[in-house]
Amino acid sequence: MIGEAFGQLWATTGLVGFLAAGGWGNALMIIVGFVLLYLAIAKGFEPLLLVTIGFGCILANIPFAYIAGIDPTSTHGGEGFIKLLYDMGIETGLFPILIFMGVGAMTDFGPLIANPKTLLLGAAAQVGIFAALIGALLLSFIPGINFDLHAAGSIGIIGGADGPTAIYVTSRLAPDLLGSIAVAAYSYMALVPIIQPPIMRALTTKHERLIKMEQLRPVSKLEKIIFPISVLTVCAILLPSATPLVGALMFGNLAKECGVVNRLSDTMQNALMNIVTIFLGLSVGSKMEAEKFLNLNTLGILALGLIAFALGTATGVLIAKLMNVLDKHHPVNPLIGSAGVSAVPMAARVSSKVGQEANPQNFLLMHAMGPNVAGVLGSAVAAGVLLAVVPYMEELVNGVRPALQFLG
Amino acid sequence: MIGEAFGQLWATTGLVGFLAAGGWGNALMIIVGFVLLYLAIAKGFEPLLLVTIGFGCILANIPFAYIAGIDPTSTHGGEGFIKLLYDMGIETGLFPILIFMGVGAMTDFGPLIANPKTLLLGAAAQVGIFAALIGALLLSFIPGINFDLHAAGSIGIIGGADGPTAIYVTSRLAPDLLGSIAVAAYSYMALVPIIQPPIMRALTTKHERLIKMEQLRPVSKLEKIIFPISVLTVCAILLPSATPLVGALMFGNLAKECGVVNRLSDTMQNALMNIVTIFLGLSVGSKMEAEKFLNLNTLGILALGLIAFALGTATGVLIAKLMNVLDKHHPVNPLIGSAGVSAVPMAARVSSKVGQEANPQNFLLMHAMGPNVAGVLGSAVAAGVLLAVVPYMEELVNGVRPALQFLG
Amino acid sequence: MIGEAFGQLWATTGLVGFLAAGGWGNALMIIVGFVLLYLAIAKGFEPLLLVTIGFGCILANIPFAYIAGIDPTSTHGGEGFIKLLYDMGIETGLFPILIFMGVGAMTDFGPLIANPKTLLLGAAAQVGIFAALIGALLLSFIPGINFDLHAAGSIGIIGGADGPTAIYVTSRLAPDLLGSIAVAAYSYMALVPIIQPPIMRALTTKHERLIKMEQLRPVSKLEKIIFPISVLTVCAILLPSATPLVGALMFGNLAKECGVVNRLSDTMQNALMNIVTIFLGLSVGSKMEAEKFLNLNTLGILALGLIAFALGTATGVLIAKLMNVLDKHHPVNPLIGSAGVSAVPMAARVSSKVGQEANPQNFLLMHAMGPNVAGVLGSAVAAGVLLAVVPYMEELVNGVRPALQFLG
Amino acid sequence: MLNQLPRELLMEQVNNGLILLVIGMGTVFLFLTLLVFTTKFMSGIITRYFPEKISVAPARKAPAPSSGKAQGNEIAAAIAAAVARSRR
Amino acid sequence: MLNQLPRELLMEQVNNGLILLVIGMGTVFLFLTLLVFTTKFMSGIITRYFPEKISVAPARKAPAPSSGKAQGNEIAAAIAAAVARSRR
Amino acid sequence: MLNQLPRELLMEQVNNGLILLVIGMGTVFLFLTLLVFTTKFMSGIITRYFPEKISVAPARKAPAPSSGKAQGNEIAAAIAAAVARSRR
Ligand code: NA
Ligand code: NA
Ligand code: NA
Repeated sequence: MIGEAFGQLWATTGLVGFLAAGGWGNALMIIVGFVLLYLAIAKGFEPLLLVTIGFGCILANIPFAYIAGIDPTSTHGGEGFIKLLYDMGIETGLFPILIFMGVGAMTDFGPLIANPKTLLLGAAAQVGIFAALIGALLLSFIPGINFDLHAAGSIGIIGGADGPTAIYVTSRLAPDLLGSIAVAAYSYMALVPIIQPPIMRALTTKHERLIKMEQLRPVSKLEKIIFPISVLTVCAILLPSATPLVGALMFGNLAKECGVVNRLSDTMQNALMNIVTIFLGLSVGSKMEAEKFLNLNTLGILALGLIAFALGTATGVLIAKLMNVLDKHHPVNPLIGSAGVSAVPMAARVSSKVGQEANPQNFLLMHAMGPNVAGVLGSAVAAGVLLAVVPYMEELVNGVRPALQFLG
Repeated sequence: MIGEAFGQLWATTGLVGFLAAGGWGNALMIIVGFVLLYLAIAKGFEPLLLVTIGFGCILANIPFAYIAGIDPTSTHGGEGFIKLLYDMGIETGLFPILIFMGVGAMTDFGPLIANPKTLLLGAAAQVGIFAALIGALLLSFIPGINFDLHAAGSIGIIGGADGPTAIYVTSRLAPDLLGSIAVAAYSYMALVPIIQPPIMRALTTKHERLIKMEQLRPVSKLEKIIFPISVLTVCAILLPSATPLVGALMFGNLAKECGVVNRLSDTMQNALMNIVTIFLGLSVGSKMEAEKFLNLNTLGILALGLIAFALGTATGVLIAKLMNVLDKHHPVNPLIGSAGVSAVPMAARVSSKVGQEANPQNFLLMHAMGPNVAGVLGSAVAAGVLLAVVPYMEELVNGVRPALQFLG
Repeated sequence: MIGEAFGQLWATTGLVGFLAAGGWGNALMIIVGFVLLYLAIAKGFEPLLLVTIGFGCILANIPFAYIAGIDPTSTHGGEGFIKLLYDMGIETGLFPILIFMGVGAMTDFGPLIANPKTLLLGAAAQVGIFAALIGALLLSFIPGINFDLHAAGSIGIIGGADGPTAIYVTSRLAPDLLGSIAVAAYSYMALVPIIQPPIMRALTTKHERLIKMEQLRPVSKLEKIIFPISVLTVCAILLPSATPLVGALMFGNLAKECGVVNRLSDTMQNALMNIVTIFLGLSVGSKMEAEKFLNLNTLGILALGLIAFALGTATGVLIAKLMNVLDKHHPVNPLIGSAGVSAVPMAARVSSKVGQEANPQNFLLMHAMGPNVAGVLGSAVAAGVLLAVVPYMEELVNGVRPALQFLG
Repeated sequence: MLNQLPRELLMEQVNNGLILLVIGMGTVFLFLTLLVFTTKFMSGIITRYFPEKISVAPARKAPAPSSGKAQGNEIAAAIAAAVARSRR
Repeated sequence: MLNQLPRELLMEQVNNGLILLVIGMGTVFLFLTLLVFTTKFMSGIITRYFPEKISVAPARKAPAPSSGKAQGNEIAAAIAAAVARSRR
Repeated sequence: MLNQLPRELLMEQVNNGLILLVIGMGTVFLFLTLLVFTTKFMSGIITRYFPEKISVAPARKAPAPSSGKAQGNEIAAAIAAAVARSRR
């Protein structure tokens, strides 16, 4: 009897689990989790998200622990705690929305209001989204890579360079890809200082990089209060499917700027945002389960994400150059175009840094913040289009997406 | 094909939605939302609640966004984020309870303990609740206005001048009226400095307004610790239906006064209260959907709420005068009677301000805090009676209330 | 008619409830709740938990209030707010896990890393768990006391002297005993300064109590970062059933030590932990309902909990003495062995205090922190074994446990 | 177009409303009057048998949500005092 | 071993993707261009008719999550200044 | 009146309890002994190959929940020091 009980305990050790069929995959994913922790802690790559995602990945891949699943031997419930968090906030889409409130409460739209035409740079950089989308559909011609339109839309949104938007769209369109898409999105956001500069240098002349921009005019408190309201109004009229994201962002921003609910905007930025970040990171990481992560699709996603970032960067720079051709009175340093991909505030800092390589006295940071926050809006708009059109174009059959249907 | 897709996108724009049948109602409610934001931000009317309620109203009325509803085209879930928040905290009654904990942790019952007879002023002011209740039932004789007993009880509670109590009772008795009742409650609480002074002046003589009250005795720490426990005990013995509200209030207050769980009372007052305020405000605002808000009932609610406030103010003042007749040794300035309506701490400030108009050296603020917090207790007790008796008096048929049944 | 309505109100007063059949039990439990409040506030016994548990107990025992139950007269929902909190976080196991994150973010494993062999003291003290488990099974031979293996495991875990672990295990194995077990666990943790010293003095000589330990070596930041990861790895390989608890603890600790996500570790320690403590305390207290609490079983649990604490203390001290016999070069003061029961940081302080009675210049606190935090790990491991083996040994019949089945 | 509840229902409702007024205000006054006495009783017992170190009643008026700020001010006051002393 | 979606589906998907590119970028540009005009319009109205006390635009750059810290620093600066003054 | 579980069940339970004692304490000791070795191994590797800037071990003892307070104290200390210096 004691032998039986010991055998039972032994049969549920992780050692047995890792050596069982498919167990090597879990072990490999745990190592991937460790790598994410290493990148976050030692290299400082987006630590708030990669520490939590990495840890979630590790916990979700421990055999027989069912932390992100349901314990089959349990008699009542038996849902692991990360599964509870996932169902509470990712399945429902609540967590990315709450993060967006906090982002709104931390964002200063002043530079954008002072120079509204930089909004167009934030629009241009979204080309990366749709290019990656088409790229995903083309990759699907390769055997072993299978993306339907839902998946392709989710992959494209990596090019939005905006974590909560990517998670929100993916949780709506292709939740099974959430792990790889979120990791790609946050990894590339962390890699922006490496990815962007060569592209920016290749597409600009030394002369262009030296362009000094006019100082930004001061923006009044009233303008900052009206701005979120006017953005929300335009969004409500044009694209309701983007209003959950844009509305949350503008709610946070209005709470910050209006000056009468500081205790709420403070909580959105701190306690609430931190709690949601912990829950969201663990939940997203838990989608890096071996079975769903270790396949050719993931490689495709990583490659396409990189392409999306690079293309968005390039388009942003090129449109800035075009703006200089069309309007010679208000010169724009094309280096700030790359900040239109979002990746706030990293991309704006990169613009500034590359600009100072050319002329250390040229301070582009504030100018780049305009396209940078415009990029967040642009991504949210692109997300709205995807959410409105993709389910209409490609209807689910029996509630299952084509790629999963045909291959099931 | 591209035309079809574009048509699909066009058909779900807000523009089309606003121009469709009933769309004007949504547009109108969005404007109401903007007015609430204006009142909160520019006029400083209860900003913590009116900013969040106003924004919730706007988001809930955007066509095809389904932020406070269920997206009918969605294949899985499809609940908007405000609907999630509503179901989580208003439907269940959890949010107002948590707010009450925070209120308890912020309330000092010291002035009340020092002068317990001011509790009676807090009792007197609840007449407004029941008067408005009867008023609502009488208004129902007018065609187009239809309030059953559940609705009338919820409307009456506006006169309690206490937001969480009003929301708690309404969410239990008549959730379809939540939007208009919450807006009326918070609006009138903000308007207390305008509504109360004329009534207070009309009902008092110059001589009475000059009455100086004895200085409040110091209250020991032990008394402040025992007080919440004794209130809870009385409530448990007399009126269990009021214990969720009174219990939460006293839990917060005990946490504050006992001095050994400061980190908990701090969180109740700040992080937890702020998070719940954000969620509650958005949820309540989302009940201002055009279909349910734009009717004669809402006008009736606004009128009755005003009557309730005015009557409560008057009764508080009159009972204070009566107390002076009965007990001449401990004079009470009748101006503090109006603070019995609750509306903490605005009503107490109004008492103080009107008193200083008569004599700038007469500081009534602390004396008015007694009836002010007593008013919170009084409203909670009245709420308990309504919650216990109304469902018994008027039973639902097939789970539907009479007014909805007959008119359905 | 008014008489009828008044009768209805009267029939639901607490007075009637307390005087009805079984009502004396509720009254008695409310008094128990007051006693817990008294111990927490006046005596300073674990106030964060005993204030909330005590208040939860009071609220749950108010007749006709249904704060921790479902109102049978309600037409929709009708769940009391503490029932909502219980279902949200105790039923699912989420709250103790979140508390463990916060504990991890507050724990310094430095002293343990500096002197790893103190881990064995944390192991030794877990004997109390299994001794109490067997004691519970033996007590069941007494008529009127009935513990099955699930109950016995939950009772044993009181000896782990770790609140969240006790709550987590009990909520999984024997949720009906949650109230008495949590109260016993926290009460004895508060009583550690009274329970432990006599045992420690009885088992050590004056000479042993005077032993001075070598100063702890400094521990590098990198060691502190790697430690949580290595503990998690060992746990994943050996005992997956303990990974929810150990994983949450190590997640919190890594967040603290890695230094790049300070805002998250700060939130885990403060806002999140405080919110969860409030919810958890109220929920646990609500399980002290008269029907389930007032029986011989509860007396048995209280007695066994005390035995478990005493035995764990003794074994910790004895193993420390054994270590001195085996390794004479690195003397260990056996007084730090008692800290292995967990009860962080109280037990470590007791070690230090008893040591200073013998020699006021002998500072044992830091040395005792090693076994103290090791005890937390040891309890979590013991919990993992119970969770893995007990349900296998004793399968539920029709989803009901034997003790409830046979006696039903 | 404008709907109306049946007249008997309306009459019965008003009747119920009046009952609620009586019962409600009765309970409110009963409850708070009882509270007056329990509070006086409690204060009497405490001031007689447990006359603790008394603190001034209206110490903490309004809640200070931005406690950080308040604390900063206290510190600023401390600085002012310290500097003033050091000048002498 | 390597699965594959049917070819017609793949072709249709690419076609849909191209449509999405056109519609998507069109909407993004339309939306943000509209926003350029509304923002300019708003700023024009406000600076003309409501010329408030103007604050310098890029005042609050990055959010300061650890406001306690920042506050501490301000206080430290205040101390330095006060002490410096007191020394004279 | 006092219920009782069947005797065989009780006996079997005690038997199971003894098994749990053996397996449980065995696992606890195995686990923590393993941890002793991995920790020593880790520390050995780190102190040999990654001898970072070492910080004193028991620096942060108890958690400081009211960090604002602590910070205030540090500032107070800073004031004291500054004032002391300025007096000289
Ligand atoms: Na973007
Ligand atoms: Na009131
Ligand atoms: Na322990």
